[in-house]
Amino acid sequence: MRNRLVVQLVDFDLAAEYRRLCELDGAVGAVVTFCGLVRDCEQQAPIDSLTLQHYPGMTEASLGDIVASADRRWPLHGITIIHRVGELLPRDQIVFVGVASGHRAAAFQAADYLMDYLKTRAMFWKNVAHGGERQWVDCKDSDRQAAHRWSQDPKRQ
Amino acid sequence: MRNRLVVQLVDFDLAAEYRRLCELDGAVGAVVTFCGLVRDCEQQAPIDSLTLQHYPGMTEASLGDIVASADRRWPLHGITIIHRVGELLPRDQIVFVGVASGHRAAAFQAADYLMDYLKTRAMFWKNVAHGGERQWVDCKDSDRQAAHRWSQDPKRQ
Amino acid sequence: MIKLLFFGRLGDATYAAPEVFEASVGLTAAGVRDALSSLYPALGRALFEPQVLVSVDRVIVDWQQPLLDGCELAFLPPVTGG
Amino acid sequence: MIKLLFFGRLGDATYAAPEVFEASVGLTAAGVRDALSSLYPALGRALFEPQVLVSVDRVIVDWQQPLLDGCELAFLPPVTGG
Repeated sequence: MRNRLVVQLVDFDLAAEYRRLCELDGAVGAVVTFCGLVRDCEQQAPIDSLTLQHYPGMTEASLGDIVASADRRWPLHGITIIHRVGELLPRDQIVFVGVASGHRAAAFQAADYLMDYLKTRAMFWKNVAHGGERQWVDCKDSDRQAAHRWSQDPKRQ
Repeated sequence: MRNRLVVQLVDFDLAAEYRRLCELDGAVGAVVTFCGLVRDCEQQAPIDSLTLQHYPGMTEASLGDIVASADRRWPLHGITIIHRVGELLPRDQIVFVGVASGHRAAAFQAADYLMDYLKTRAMFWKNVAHGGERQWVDCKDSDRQAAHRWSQDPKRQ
Repeated sequence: MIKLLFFGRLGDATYAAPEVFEASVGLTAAGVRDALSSLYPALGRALFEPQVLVSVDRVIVDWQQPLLDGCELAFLPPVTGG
Repeated sequence: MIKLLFFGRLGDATYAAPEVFEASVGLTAAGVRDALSSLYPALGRALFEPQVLVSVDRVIVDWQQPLLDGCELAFLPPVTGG
């Protein structure tokens, strides 16, 4: 199983995920991991918790599409995406993206690409609780612009 | 201690390094790690081992310069660079770069930048043993070009 | 019947959106949105925001997509995962 | 005396490079390279490759850098770390 895509309530273990990617092939020379964490403040206000909603079934399909497009674009040995849902506390891990490749450029670019697409296309919605109030997080223009990079310049090295 | 720079003979533990970066600050929202591994083949020939030489004292100074320049360039909570020296076997870990930031763009870019500079400026030389013969690894044009990106476009996002 | 799903802020209890919608010949996703806007004006304003996407049976579609009885119609505000 | 260091392929035993060089007034890094080239032609060819850098006391310098007695002069082929 080269690629591993999971949406789960429970936490994940970076070390175990990294080990899986390293062991996929003796030709793996570069492993890039990204972990997203719940920050303790948003816009200077301390947060109580972050709740992630998703669209079961559709989320997994969108992750499959994202991973397939990264696999077409770069020579990769394996990809892992783990996205948590449910209620998370400050400093909890939210998302893991790991990419194993022969060389570093492909691993960095694919991980960056996967995160941009997770931010803008995968079916997740964040709701933040601050001092008893709950608020849906707005999507950021910077995320849309970041994702747009990949359609503008397919040969970016 | 926000930044951690080490040249060592012994192996490193990705999980412990990741934990240190996560715990630096409650405002850390993104941690990117890069690990370089010894591939089992180079140019289709199986390798026996890879030996890394460095210039003690000068290497550490160059790592300090590289990290200081990344810190000036992006808003980061912490950087770790661990580079091994001595004789390594296929699948051994060679190098770790970890970056903690509030947001993912800075973490990805800084990690990519640090690796480019480690490849082209830090005082390390690789010698590969194939079937009883030893050979110094040639530096790659692709590495020089990759490092050049950062001087051409200082405002790259 | 068509099953309705509202994600993110569109699913907030304040909108009190219905869970199903009666199927009819020639009905489209846009038609459901129009009907919901008449019955629930606040929800309607949120559904008409330009970034809201619509999916049928978990595939994003055009608003003019005809709807078959028994399908699952979901209204999707801009995502904020990762 | 000036301490000489040769890294990477420049340090290969085949070149049999010396470990020290006598200091003299007005001596530069380029002067040491020229003298080594006369004594050790194969090493000299390697030292004259355009990508070879030179450092004095662990700081990369220009080949015209004057050398003080007791300094550490290192010849650095292109690095290949990471």
